[in-house]
Amino acid sequence: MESKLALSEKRIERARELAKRIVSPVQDFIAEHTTVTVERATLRLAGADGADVDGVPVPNLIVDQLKSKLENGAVTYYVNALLKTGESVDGLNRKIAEGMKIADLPLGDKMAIDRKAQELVRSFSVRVKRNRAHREAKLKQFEGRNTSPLLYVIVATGNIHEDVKQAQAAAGQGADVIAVIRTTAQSLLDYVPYGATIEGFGGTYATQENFRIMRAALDEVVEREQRYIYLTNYASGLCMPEIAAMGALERLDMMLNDSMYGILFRDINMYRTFVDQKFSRMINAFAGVIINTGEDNYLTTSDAVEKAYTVLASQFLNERFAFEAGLPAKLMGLGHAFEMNPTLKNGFLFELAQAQMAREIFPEAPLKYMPPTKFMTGDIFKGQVQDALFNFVSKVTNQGIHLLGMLTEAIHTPFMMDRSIALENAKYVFNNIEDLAGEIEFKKDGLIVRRAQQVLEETVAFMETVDKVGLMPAIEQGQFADIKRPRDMGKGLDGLVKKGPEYYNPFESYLKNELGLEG
Amino acid sequence: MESKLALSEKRIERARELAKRIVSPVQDFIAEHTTVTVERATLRLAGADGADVDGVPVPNLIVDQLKSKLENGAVTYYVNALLKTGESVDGLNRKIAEGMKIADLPLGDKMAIDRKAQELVRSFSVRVKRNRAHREAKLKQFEGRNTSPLLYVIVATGNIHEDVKQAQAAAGQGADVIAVIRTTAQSLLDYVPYGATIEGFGGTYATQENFRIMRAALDEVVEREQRYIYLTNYASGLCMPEIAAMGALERLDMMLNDSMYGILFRDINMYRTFVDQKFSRMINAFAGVIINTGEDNYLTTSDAVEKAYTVLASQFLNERFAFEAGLPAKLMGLGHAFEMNPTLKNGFLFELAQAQMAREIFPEAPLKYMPPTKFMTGDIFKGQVQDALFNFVSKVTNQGIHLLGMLTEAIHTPFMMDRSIALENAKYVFNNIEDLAGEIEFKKDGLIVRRAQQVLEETVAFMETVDKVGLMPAIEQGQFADIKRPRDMGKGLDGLVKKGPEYYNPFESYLKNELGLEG
Amino acid sequence: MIIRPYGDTLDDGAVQLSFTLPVPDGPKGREAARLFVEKLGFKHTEITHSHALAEGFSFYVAYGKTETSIDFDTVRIKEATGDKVYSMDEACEVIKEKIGRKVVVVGACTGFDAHTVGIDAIMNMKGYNHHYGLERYSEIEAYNLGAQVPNEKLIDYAVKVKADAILISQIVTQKDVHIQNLVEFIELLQAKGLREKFIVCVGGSRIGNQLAVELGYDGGFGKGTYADHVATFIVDRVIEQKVAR
Amino acid sequence: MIIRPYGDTLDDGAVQLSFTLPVPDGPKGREAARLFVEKLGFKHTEITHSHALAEGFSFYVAYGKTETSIDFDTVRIKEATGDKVYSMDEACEVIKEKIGRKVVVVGACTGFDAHTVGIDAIMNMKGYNHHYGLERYSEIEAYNLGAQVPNEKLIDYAVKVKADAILISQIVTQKDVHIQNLVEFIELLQAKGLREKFIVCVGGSRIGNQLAVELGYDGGFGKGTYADHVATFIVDRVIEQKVAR
Ligand code: B12
Ligand code: B12
Ligand SMILES: Cc1ncc(COP(=O)(O)O)c(C=O)c1O
Ligand SMILES: Cc1ncc(COP(=O)(O)O)c(C=O)c1O
Repeated sequence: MESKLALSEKRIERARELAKRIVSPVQDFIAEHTTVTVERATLRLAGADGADVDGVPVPNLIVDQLKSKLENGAVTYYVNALLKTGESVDGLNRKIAEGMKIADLPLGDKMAIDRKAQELVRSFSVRVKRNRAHREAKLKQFEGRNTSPLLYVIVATGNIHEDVKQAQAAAGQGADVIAVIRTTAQSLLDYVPYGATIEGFGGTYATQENFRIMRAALDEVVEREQRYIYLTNYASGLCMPEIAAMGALERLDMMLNDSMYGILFRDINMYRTFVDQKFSRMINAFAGVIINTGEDNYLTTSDAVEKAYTVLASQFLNERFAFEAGLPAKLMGLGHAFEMNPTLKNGFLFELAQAQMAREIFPEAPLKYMPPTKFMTGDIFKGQVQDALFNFVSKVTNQGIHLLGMLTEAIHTPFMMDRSIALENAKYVFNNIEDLAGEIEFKKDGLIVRRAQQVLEETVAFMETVDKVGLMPAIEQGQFADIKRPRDMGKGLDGLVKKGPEYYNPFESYLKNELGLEG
Repeated sequence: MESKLALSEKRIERARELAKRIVSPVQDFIAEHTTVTVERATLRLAGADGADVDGVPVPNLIVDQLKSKLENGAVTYYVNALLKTGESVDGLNRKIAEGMKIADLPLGDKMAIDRKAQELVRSFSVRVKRNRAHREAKLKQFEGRNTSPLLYVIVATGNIHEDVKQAQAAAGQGADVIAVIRTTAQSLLDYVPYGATIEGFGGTYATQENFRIMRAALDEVVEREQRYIYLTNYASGLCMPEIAAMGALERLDMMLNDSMYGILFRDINMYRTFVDQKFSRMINAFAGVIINTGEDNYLTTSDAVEKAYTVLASQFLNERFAFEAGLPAKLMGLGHAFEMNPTLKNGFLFELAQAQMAREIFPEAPLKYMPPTKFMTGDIFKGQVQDALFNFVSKVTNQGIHLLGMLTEAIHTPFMMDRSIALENAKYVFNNIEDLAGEIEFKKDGLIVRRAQQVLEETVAFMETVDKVGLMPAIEQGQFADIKRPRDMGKGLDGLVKKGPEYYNPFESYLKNELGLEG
Repeated sequence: MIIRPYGDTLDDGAVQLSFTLPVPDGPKGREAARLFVEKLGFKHTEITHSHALAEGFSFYVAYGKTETSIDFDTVRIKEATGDKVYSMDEACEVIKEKIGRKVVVVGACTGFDAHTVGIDAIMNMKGYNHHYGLERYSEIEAYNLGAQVPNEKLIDYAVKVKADAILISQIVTQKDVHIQNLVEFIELLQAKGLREKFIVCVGGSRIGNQLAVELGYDGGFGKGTYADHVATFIVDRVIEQKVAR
Repeated sequence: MIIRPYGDTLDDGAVQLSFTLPVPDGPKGREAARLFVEKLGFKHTEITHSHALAEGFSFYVAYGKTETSIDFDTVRIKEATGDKVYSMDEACEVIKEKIGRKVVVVGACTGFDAHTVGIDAIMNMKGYNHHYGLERYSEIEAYNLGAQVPNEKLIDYAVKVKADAILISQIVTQKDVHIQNLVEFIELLQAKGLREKFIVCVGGSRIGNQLAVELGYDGGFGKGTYADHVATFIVDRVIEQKVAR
């Protein structure tokens, strides 16, 4: 791809170098820690599942029992219990759900535990590799049938069965990606609910059963439409790695997953988030799941012109964090958004500049591009046009994952007809400008080119500052999104655990090995 | 303006040369003829107005009386009657309406007639020059307040008073141009109805009183909005020159006016149309009225891709006919349209190519660009997006007069809210891409550039053929719009009159003189 | 089956509306708009947008939920043609077999209406959307009189060529001008004692079979019609008449 | 004044609608849609568009004309603030003069709602659309507790700082979750015997004064609210209460 913006390669390299420097000390911290949800995620990979009569999930029951023993890693105890009880994984899960305590079982032979654990790793590995192979095979079988950029819509009824109807309808109408939005505030639950759910507000619970139900429903459509349908959820919030684990097991294809979103926008403790994000990303990487990062969130509270550099800086950091977790660029759905004030003169030019800039700086990433949201109003007719221009920019700059703007964005979570209207809008625009990207060039030193260069410069300058103070202090000072988050505050801090000298996690080791990560 | 399309200057010149050659024999024919409506228009310029009890307009009463004497020009008799009766113009009009015959009054002294006629020419000239000066002064006073391209909407309630409300509303919402659509089939009436009217189907009668009412209503808005509002009607159909005359007198600013539309699309006789169009254009030219030509009509029955060349060819011919009538390029609102099938892959690129091509070939003309109509459907949400892309192309190619697409195009003549929605759509797009035209370039030898070059080539080839056979035979053979119109058929032929040796028309002479036309 | 509109949950009754009120924009206008929507039978009404259109006119976008329902099972549709529509070849075959002579059809866009694209789509050789027009049917003799044809003239022509069927197209419907014109045509036909002589069909983007029948026509054809449909209708009717006689 | 929707002629009653029906697309679906629109009280109904959304679901665009009207003169609006809205300076002036101490305001986005932009627009220094927020008012002590604040915690805080007024923001309204949460808040306040202690306001894009009052709040504020509005409301109420005592 030829550059249309004449961005300085040097400055881009500098930004990447800065990202590496900024992220590096955080990696050291991560290496020494685990968290309750990392352990629960590991248990889930090992097979822990189910819930007790109060709905407390088995992985939570185990971790709660372990208390300070958690520093050794939860797997040891789970596998030990398997060996001691002679139960199958399912049997053990049932027992634990019925109240069995496994923390105090005498620990058996380490070698035996490791041997059994490796067995579980293998079956995990087989399952996830099978999922991955299946996805790849279907993508290959139905190559060329997806739209480019991918058309992404959300369903959010709160009821998984209603979601299924709406998702199948949307996929039938041309959607390539279905995201099941989570219920309001699930991100702050320190557990993942169990089973199929039919209640939620503004979204539907992310549960493994719900994943399974939706995956099966979409697989039907895949065959009918002869097109692979990507399923998306949120590996985000207090259970980031667990949801990644569930997604890997149930063949989700994308996950909202950001290295700092939880800290800034959900007031989750930063240590906790940094540790969680890495493990979640290793799982995503292994499972071939595309992550969608949350840079668009900066623009829901800040101005999209003024604070464009925060988006780009965050992309560089997300990229770095992702590389550190073994994610290749082609799985990085780095986020950005079309969120300028619609009354802004030449706003389209600036949006175009920024979208093209993201495209050129991250040429391999399937960029996730968000539609106008905060400047959408109850005027649905105006909204259609805002969405049309967004569709235009996305197509002409070759974005990867295109979240569909809804004409009713300011009113309600999408009706079935809203999604259809949005899909018609996008399909028409995309087809009508199919090859435009290759046809137009930008004037040298014009408004568009200068805007992109300016944002890059501002980003580098910002990252230089962050590098100087360090990432955690910078967050504490409110340098990101004007939100100050002290490192010892925020939700989930009590779930942070320093790894003990005996820490054992064969799943982590397996993943590191598979992903070619040192350590 | 730099060329983005690398169109061959040579080929453009060739097309203009061909247009001149094609039009030239028609001009010879025109010079030797007048028509009933040319004479009635002349009478109107002289002051003839009013109607008899049956609603037959005074100019028609006069011309009907004259019969074969018409070959001498109607003015002689009208002025003679003024002198003979000693009546004022108003007085004489009243008498004629009451049944007075003026054809048989003995003809007085030619010199005296000429002297009196020159007086009438002067008062006509003063009035029209005053109108023109007023328009120019207002445009200057409110310079920079109109949108570019001009936002043009139609009103079409059938009732002039309801039209006024809607026109004022639209102007208040940002419309720059108000066109009062004529009632269905007025174009085929061989007279112009008299007085204010409150009934019409799909449009409102064009009458001088209606013109006056709407002009006054819009002038109010001009002051309130501090923006000049252009008023438009149709100098088209069997009364082409009369409506031009009325428009000149009542300060209309634009007129739908095409050299061949009536022939092809209204089955009006070609001799009649050619003669009429010239006189109507001389009036328009003198009154500073912008003409809007009707090339868009080709595309309501033919395919916009296949037959693009017919549009360009017609533009060249309209341009030539207009030059011959003394119209400067800046008054030529040459027509074209955004009418490709919306399912066409890369349709936007082709529309863009054609719009840019028109812009580059007619750099001074305030091109009139028509919105999608025939591919609009009852899906108003889709329609909004089609209109948005149209708005985009128009702005980015610097069109002159932008007819607003209506989301309800396939349903009804515009509701008040439809117009507002359309204006919001256009204003948003225009402002959002304000300077985009100067920012983008097209790839050399890309789809866009090649498309424009291809249309130009096809046009020249087509015009070569027309030149070979001659314009009238070409029309007879159906070379335009696939419609065959024999020269001795069609409506209004009986209103064609060969000028006698005594033919006298001081208004025509005055106009020719003012416009610098020979003869 | 009782059905209601569906937003995102069965029977939620969700509907979108937009309209203009002849009052100024503002809180009172919005409340008036909301009350109006309620009066139409909506609950949970919400005016999501309003803006001024002119002095004394304002525009509203609304969403509401209604319990108004209809019984889908009782919905009856009366299309001119049933499920079986002949292809061109089939139609010609049937004509040859069962009628044994060419069927004559005259069509026009009548009154002041000049929208010929529709009738051309039905009659011209090249047809529409890959469906050939009647002129291409080997067993049909089709005459297309074009635009703005007076009713009188159309009838005269149909008599002259001994038409089996007359096809009328009406596109302009503002102020119900098409109704006037269509009624006039039938009355004229009756006055001349010719109503029973012809199968008379009307088509247009806002014409339906129901309306056509109400106005005294044999069949009506709306959006999405092809020559196939009207040919099927005519052929079947001609055969019926033969049988009847 | 009796008013009806306006398309292009006074009282024509023209309205645009769109909705989904849980039936397949096709002539029968379209007729069902038309009958549904008629049942809402429309004449001259027309389904201008339909398309399939899924097996058993279809989308309709409709236009219709209704004689349903409302009497504009009887429309009553009950906004929290009347015509007079104090500017920041005026509000502070009035507080100084008539109250003589700082007014204390506590605000939060409650329950699971994390949409802080609205409450921030009202409270933060920088305000919204060139209208400063309450934090900038020299005579107001404003505490913004941010997102997802439990009702209990908000009440405790208000007690602690001796608030005059409590401001609640609710943006997520799906399945009426806001109603539940708002009702719970008032019940909690009543249970604690604190209802009369505070002026309690709620705001949000789908909140109106009417709803708020129905739910037991003192005032409700919707789209387009600025700090000026709620400050005016609070200041006037505090003065009223002083007088009342
Ligand atoms: C093209 C067009 C024109 C062209 C017509 C060219 C021509 N030779 O036909 C021109 C530019 C001349 C024109 C002029 C006018 N038009 Co016009 N025009 C349209 C437009 C854009 C498309 C119509 C079309 O061609 N559709 C495609 C054909 C294939 O569809 P169809 O006609 O519906 O036909 C299908 C079926 O209905 C059916 N059918 C139709 N007839 C018949 C007959 C039989 C027997 C059968 C079996 C079936 C059948 O089969 C066809 C194929 O499926 C529409 C808007 C729109 N997008 O629909 C406005 C529209 C129809 N026009 C309109 C108006 C008002 C006018 C004018 C009166 C405006 C004016 N005041 O100047 C003039 C007057 C013309 C006149 N005297 O009638 C209005 C009508 C409003 C109304 N509901 O009354 C429309 C809806 C635009 C609008 N929103 O204002 N128009
Ligand atoms: C920005 C935004 C977000 C941001 C919020 C960031 C933040 N810190 O606030 C993020 C991305 C986090 C977000 C998340 C979600 N959102 Co959200 N979000 C929006 C969005 C795009 C804009 C809201 C906004 O900022 N408006 C601008 C402010 C200034 O307007 P306002 O809030 O109305 O406030 C004004 C007035 O209402 C009033 N006001 C408001 N509060 C108060 C209080 C008082 C006392 C007073 C006096 C006045 C007042 O004054 C303000 C100024 O005039 C809207 C869509 C839209 N365009 O409206 C969706 C929207 C509100 N979100 C929605 C949903 C469903 C969610 C999620 C639940 C989705 C999910 N499942 O993940 C999550 C959950 C968050 C949660 N736990 O609550 C839905 C709500 C649907 C509904 N009606 O219930 C909307 C409508 C989008 C949609 N169509 O689906 N969202
Ligand atoms: C990375 C990320 N996670 C999660 C969410 C969703 O919000 P919540 O935290 O409420 O699940 C978003 C929304 O934009 C997001 O970008
Ligand atoms: C040049 C011209 N005249 C007239 C008309 C209007 O039609 P009518 O001839 O019915 O007035 C058009 C419509 O497109 C036109 O382009």
